[in-house]
Amino acid sequence: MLSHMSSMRKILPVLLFLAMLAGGAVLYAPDAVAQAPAPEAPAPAPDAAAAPAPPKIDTGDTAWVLVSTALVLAMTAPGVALFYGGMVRSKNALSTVLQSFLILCLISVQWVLWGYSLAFGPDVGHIIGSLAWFGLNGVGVEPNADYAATIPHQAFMLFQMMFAVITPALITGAFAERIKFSAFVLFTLLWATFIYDPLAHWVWGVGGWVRNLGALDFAGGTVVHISSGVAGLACALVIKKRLGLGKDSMHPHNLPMTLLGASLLWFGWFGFNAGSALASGALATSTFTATNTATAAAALAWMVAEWIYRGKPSALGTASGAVAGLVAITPASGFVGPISSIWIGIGAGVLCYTAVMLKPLFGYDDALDAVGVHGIGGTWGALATGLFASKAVNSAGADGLFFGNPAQLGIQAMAVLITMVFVFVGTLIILAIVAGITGLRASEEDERLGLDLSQHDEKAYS
Amino acid sequence: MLSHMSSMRKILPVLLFLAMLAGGAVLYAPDAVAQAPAPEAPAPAPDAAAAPAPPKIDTGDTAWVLVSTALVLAMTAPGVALFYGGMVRSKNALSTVLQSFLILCLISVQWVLWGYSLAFGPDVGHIIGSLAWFGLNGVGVEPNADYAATIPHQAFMLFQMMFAVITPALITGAFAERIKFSAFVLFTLLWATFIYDPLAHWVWGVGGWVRNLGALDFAGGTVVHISSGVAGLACALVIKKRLGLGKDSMHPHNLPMTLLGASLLWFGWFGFNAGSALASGALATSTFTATNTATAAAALAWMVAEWIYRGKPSALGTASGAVAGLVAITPASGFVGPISSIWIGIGAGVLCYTAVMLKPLFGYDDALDAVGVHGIGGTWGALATGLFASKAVNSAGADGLFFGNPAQLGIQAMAVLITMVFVFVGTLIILAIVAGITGLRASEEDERLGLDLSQHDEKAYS
Amino acid sequence: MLSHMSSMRKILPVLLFLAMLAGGAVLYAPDAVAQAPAPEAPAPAPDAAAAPAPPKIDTGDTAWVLVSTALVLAMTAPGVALFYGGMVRSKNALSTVLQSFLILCLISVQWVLWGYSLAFGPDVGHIIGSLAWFGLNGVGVEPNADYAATIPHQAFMLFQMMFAVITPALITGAFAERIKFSAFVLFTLLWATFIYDPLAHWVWGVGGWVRNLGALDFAGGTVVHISSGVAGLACALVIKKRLGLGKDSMHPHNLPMTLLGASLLWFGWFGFNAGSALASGALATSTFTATNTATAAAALAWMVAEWIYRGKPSALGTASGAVAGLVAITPASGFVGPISSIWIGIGAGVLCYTAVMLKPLFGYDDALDAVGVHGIGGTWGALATGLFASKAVNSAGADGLFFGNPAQLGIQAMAVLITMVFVFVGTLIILAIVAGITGLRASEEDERLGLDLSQHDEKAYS
Amino acid sequence: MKMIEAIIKPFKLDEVKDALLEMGVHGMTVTEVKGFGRQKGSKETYRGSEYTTDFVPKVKIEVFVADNQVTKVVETITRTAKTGSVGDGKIFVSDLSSVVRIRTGETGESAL
Amino acid sequence: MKMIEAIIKPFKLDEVKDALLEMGVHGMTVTEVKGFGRQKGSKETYRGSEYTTDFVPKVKIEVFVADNQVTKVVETITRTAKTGSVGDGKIFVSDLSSVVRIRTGETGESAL
Amino acid sequence: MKMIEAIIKPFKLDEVKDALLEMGVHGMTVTEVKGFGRQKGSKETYRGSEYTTDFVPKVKIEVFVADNQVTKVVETITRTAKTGSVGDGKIFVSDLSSVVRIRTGETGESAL
Ligand SMILES: Nc1ncnc2c1ncn2[C@@H]1O[C@H](COP(=O)(O)OP(=O)(O)O)[C@@H](O)[C@H]1O
Ligand SMILES: Nc1ncnc2c1ncn2[C@@H]1O[C@H](COP(=O)(O)OP(=O)(O)O)[C@@H](O)[C@H]1O
Ligand SMILES: Nc1ncnc2c1ncn2[C@@H]1O[C@H](COP(=O)(O)OP(=O)(O)O)[C@@H](O)[C@H]1O
Repeated sequence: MLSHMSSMRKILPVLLFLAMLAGGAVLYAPDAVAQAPAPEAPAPAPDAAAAPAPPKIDTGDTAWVLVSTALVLAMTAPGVALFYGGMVRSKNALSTVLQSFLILCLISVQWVLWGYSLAFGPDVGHIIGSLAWFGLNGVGVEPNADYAATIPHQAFMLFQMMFAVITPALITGAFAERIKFSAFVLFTLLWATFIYDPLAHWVWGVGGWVRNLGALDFAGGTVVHISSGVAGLACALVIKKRLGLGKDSMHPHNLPMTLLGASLLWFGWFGFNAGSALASGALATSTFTATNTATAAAALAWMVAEWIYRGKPSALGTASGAVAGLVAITPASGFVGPISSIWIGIGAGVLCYTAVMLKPLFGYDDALDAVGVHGIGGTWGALATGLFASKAVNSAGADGLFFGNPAQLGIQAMAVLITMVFVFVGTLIILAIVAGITGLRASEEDERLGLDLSQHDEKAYS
Repeated sequence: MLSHMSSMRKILPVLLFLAMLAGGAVLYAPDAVAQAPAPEAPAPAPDAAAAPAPPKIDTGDTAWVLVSTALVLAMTAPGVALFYGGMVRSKNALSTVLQSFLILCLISVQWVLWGYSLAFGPDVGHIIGSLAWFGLNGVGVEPNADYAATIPHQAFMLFQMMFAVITPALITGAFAERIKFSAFVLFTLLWATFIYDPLAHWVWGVGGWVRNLGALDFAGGTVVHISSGVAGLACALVIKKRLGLGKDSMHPHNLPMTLLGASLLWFGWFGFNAGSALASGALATSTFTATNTATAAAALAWMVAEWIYRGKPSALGTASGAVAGLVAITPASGFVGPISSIWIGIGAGVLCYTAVMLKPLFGYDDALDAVGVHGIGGTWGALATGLFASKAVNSAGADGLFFGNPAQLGIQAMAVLITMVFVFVGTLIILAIVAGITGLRASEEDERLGLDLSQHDEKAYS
Repeated sequence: MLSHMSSMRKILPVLLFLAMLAGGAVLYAPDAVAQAPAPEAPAPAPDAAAAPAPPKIDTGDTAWVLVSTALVLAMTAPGVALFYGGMVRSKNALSTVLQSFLILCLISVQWVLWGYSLAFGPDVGHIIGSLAWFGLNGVGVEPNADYAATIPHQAFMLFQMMFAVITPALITGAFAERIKFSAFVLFTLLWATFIYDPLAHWVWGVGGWVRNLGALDFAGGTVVHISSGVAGLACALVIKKRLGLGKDSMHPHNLPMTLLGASLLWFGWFGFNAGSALASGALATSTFTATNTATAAAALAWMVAEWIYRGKPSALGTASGAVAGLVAITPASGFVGPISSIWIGIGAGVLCYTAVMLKPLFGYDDALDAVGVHGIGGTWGALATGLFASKAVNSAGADGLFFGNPAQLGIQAMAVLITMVFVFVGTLIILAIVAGITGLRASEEDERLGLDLSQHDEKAYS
Repeated sequence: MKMIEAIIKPFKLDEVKDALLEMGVHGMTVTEVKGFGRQKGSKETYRGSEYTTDFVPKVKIEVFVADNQVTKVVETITRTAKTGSVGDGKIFVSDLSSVVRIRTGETGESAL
Repeated sequence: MKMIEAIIKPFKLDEVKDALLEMGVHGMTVTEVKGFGRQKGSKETYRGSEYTTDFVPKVKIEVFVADNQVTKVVETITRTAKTGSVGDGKIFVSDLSSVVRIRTGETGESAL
Repeated sequence: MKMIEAIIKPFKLDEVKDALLEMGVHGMTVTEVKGFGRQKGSKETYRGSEYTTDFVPKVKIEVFVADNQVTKVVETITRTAKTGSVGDGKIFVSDLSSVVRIRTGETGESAL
């Protein structure tokens, strides 16, 4: 079959397409120039404080951030819910969809009560926010210039809420098809409170110590993707493999559902990245361009890699590549130009495809590849930001190695490392606690029967 | 099984979560304070006239309302279409989806021709709008300060259109799986014209008599939800039970589809509620916060109630809870703070779950729980507005009982009662007329065969 | 059965509804008046240059265009992907969905590298854009007054990108279920580069020769719909019929999926049409009204035509009618009022239904009716623009025949003809080239097995 | 003992099942099958193009009974499954040499 | 009369059906089954991890015919269902004691 | 030769299949069926309203074997498919007059 496929005529379009990407190379230099400085562009979240804007609500900015908030919500449910839901076996389809949906419910309440306060509330020793904003006490509708000067404070809170929601949802891909429901609920609440909230404070909160290191993370590559990927790894290692892995078919039960999910992720990610400009205008636009370009390039790269290696390109591969690209461009999106985005995308597609293919060697069962896509893709993205970032694109950012500032790469690597260590260790501890209270895995009988029936007494399809 | 589940360790997360919500209690008082007055915030529809704004189109406000309009459209199709479509048996899946889709088509034309004029046109005796705006005659693009001062008049018309569209769509849940198609079309046209349009005029139209009573209904709790719920009850009573109810399995044929629908409802509801601010800014933002918070709390409340009572939490229950929360917060969303929203949500989840569980006792077949969710949830929401509304959140609103103004609760109850009586009686009359012209129910043979094949000669899946 | 259905009582609602539409007639004249001139409204793309606006970024306009861009992306994936995906047999479901998804990836990169430059770059002999903007070189975030004065140039580029993406996706409906994957990839790249990009330049690019003819095409009736329809015809003729056509059942495997796709198309089309105002305000709003109204009318018209002719209305028919309406109103949306929109919609529904029903007579296998819906609907829309356009609605536009300017109809017809000839011939040439390199059709064995397994070694459902 | 295999129209299943229950048959096994016979599949049109399906959906009922019950069972099925139109189906009877009830290991008629 | 049960490769169904029609068989009943035999399920890999499926999709054709037709039918199926590769399937023949056509109540060969 | 038809609980399929393999059965054909018998469908409640399903999902295994293998096969199935609770299913044995392997045309036991 492979020999067949790779016969010259068949593979031609692939080469043609590689040529197309190669085209990008020539264009390397222009990139910086292509992007005129955008002084009027509001700075990205981390540096918002710097931007000297009068705390007057702008209707256009607010409309954009509210829409972005809705878009990011749609990334979790139905986005991740369907992307993952389609990849499991039908006996676990409903429980998988429910996990994402339920996380949206749990964290929405957790965030309003104490999550937002811990993450963005008045700093305590550069480590955590105080509980002064418990229950959104004092978080009103007038702008908070520390975070976003032209939109209501609550709009910023809502936008950040959706990030806190999607992160644990991404982890569910690692322990899919075997976790006990009660354990899942408990794990989510603890992880969000003791891992996500502090981490978000370190990186984005006023006074957060990682933020002070000067690491660039436009829309959450470390906080959201590396953290969910690493947490997923810890879960996969502790919770062990699904029964019958390597013996029974674990094929996705509904791939159109997965592609629908991937499309919605792409759609919603514009809110995730371009919305992180926290204003409508130049920066949101260049971020939008970078996001879309890297995603497309990554999907194509994964597809081509698969075409060459496996003999046939697959739909699941193309969709996974797109998600890998979205993940990788996230931290860089506000700081890089279109051509850089293509390279970041290609890197993401190839690296993540390789990671997923090598997974069996490491022997952990990252069921839906949360580690391979978010962990690897997120890490590549964070480092790539240190390579491709350019002040010509975002004056409020910094230059990367390719733009004459090698130091940035070091800072990025540092931020990655800090995140990985903290999250990995922290997640292991939380898993131990949960194991002690509810136990982690569904019983063998329940797992065989499927989580839909065993945990919820429901069937996805009748 | 139940005994199993309720074993201490298993139930712990539930308790933990209850504690979490309880956390809200302490915070009761702060809520009002948490919300700084928002004078610059445009008032909600009912009081827009009051707002002294120069009739100049604001690009941000217009963008927000147009986006909101699209979002509310998405609530009906694909939102309600899939939410309901997944809950029926596969032999009725397509016809159920089509009902929502077709209502979007029917009412879009009806609204442009005479619906909008009847509902919002020049008042005639506080009862109905004149036909002066038939065919949108005189409804142009310059703002109409009576309804929204900073957006084109047609933008307001479009936004309202989507409300007129979704209301009859919600009713379809009550007569699902057994109504004759021709009867459905006729019923929809008559109901929209003779029930919805007048009711909308009473509550929102300039000069409408209910509006003049001072009842608070930010985004349509009475007009949309109570009315669809009560109409659903009338339909369920008149059209009778589905064949085989209590004997054959009536299990949902595709629950992931239902969860997709629920997620899209949540997504679109931000347009429904926050869009009702008819401007982008402070009010839209606080409405957004209230909407998301109440929805999440309601979903969790329903899930927990089910976990305790049924022994296992279900996906359908969690999704239904979310919808119940969205329904309940609708009238209150523009007037309450986050903590109040949590309480409104918890109330909605518990009340609607109870209603749905007790349904069999009353013996009517509200197939997809339009009554239990929209009727009960809407009523609770309207009354809760009279409890939790606070001028500190929206100066253009009023204080509720908990904020020292018990009178408001009475006014709310009055509005609820008026709506219920008018809609129930009116719907019965319309059903009688339709019965006389086309008959209401599909033949027994057609019902057994399924509405997809019998009414449309189509199969949902091949 | 037909006799049954057409029995007086059953058909009554149909008549009632016809009466409802008839109501529109009376209102013919008012339409123009209904629409107050909108001088402050930014002109549509083609004439943007004319609008004397200071090149300052407007946050509301930018928010609207970015959102519209996301909406148009959603039209292709998941919109078209599901609309078409549900219509094929399950053995081809995944490959069909993948085609749309992959086109999004391919063109996103192609557009950034050379597509945008060819289409909108500095004019070369009124025929094509130069490669000066290769890799977005010089396409930055400051507004380009030639195309849109109040949003970043890249925002315009992104918005146009999504049009370049969806056009080839629409074509896939014509060669569905039988094309070879490698051929599909190659065809898409060549067609986008050698047909779409030049055509877009002719019609929209500064200096484009068709644009200079004064043809009205608000949102792409010729460039997107006629071109995809005609290209589809060429493909269907060259690639020949699917095996077993007329013998085996070719019924859609998942119609709820198709209705979901149609709903998302409707939802996204607001970005497509109203977004083409390239600003948020009066013009975007009137365009939104026209779009929604025509779509609903077309869906109803198709449904009624089917009800009368076939005896039963179908879900697929209603959805197809909606898409036909969206297609037809596209070029007219910015120039016509609500009543005109109803007539355009009715025309679209009836014409496209007829075209689809007569298809077998012509003997080509336009599998999913790309020709019948986009070709016929697009042509009707382009001509209808010449009939119903009114300066009273858009001062930057022109009057149509019904508003006293018969000449416009001629210009429209000319533009249609030019597009048809160029696209048809060009597509034939490209097909010949592709045939020579990769071959066009999957082998008979592969086609029988289904493209999912044969081209991708995947199954849509397991 | 005998094995009775009846191929009937799907919508008749419940009726037949209830009737068999009535007359004291304790069990049966049902399979969804596609039938081909005098009754041709419907001539369907889709988007203008026409086609006929050769196979018709049917349901196969297998009942294993003691010899003395055969005539009664056959008669019952014939009566309840009949609509009088082509495609009502057929009943086939063949011999059965032995039966075992897995749960108890019983054999012979008592295992039915 | 005899009952002929053939288990064949799914994609051969149409061919076999047409051939049987040719030779004058008026009816048959088809069931989708999973087969297990010498032909093993394919060794598949998904996301790097490998596994083999034991069962192969097959189609079961049941034809009830008069004794004198048996050899001809068996021969026809053998010819048309054959690909020569492992997994072509088998044909099993057993006795049938009686037949009834539900619609008419006819019994014996005329009921076939 | 004999035809052995066993109706068992679905989740027992793998176990039974492996056991038969063990003892040297080279092939079998499996069909998903709905069973009706002493074991009644579960009493389910949905949204407050209750109902019972008559049919229970079962799996039918068909094995064709040489006469001398019958007892061993029946014994094996009985042992492995047994859970002891109602609904374990039944095993039916009947005669087989002839067999053909389509691929080779072999007949008789060697074709099994
Ligand atoms: N010779 C046969 N062998 C196996 N099955 C048959 C045979 N003849 C008919 N059947 C089954 O019986 C069903 C009904 O037979 P058909 O000829 O269509 O109508 P009728 O039962 O009225 O004669 C067919 O669909 C097929 O499943
Ligand atoms: N002993 C048997 N009993 C029942 N079915 C069998 C038996 N042997 C084979 N089969 C059926 O025949 C099919 C083909 O047999 P297999 O051994 O795979 O190839 P071949 O027919 O070439 O010998 C199997 O998939 C199975 O469905
Ligand atoms: N007389 C029968 N004819 C055909 N199938 C039967 C018969 N009796 C039982 N079965 C099948 O065996 C299955 C199990 O039988 P059941 O009576 O439920 O339990 P048990 O096998 O323990 O007696 C039934 O679901 C049905 O499929």
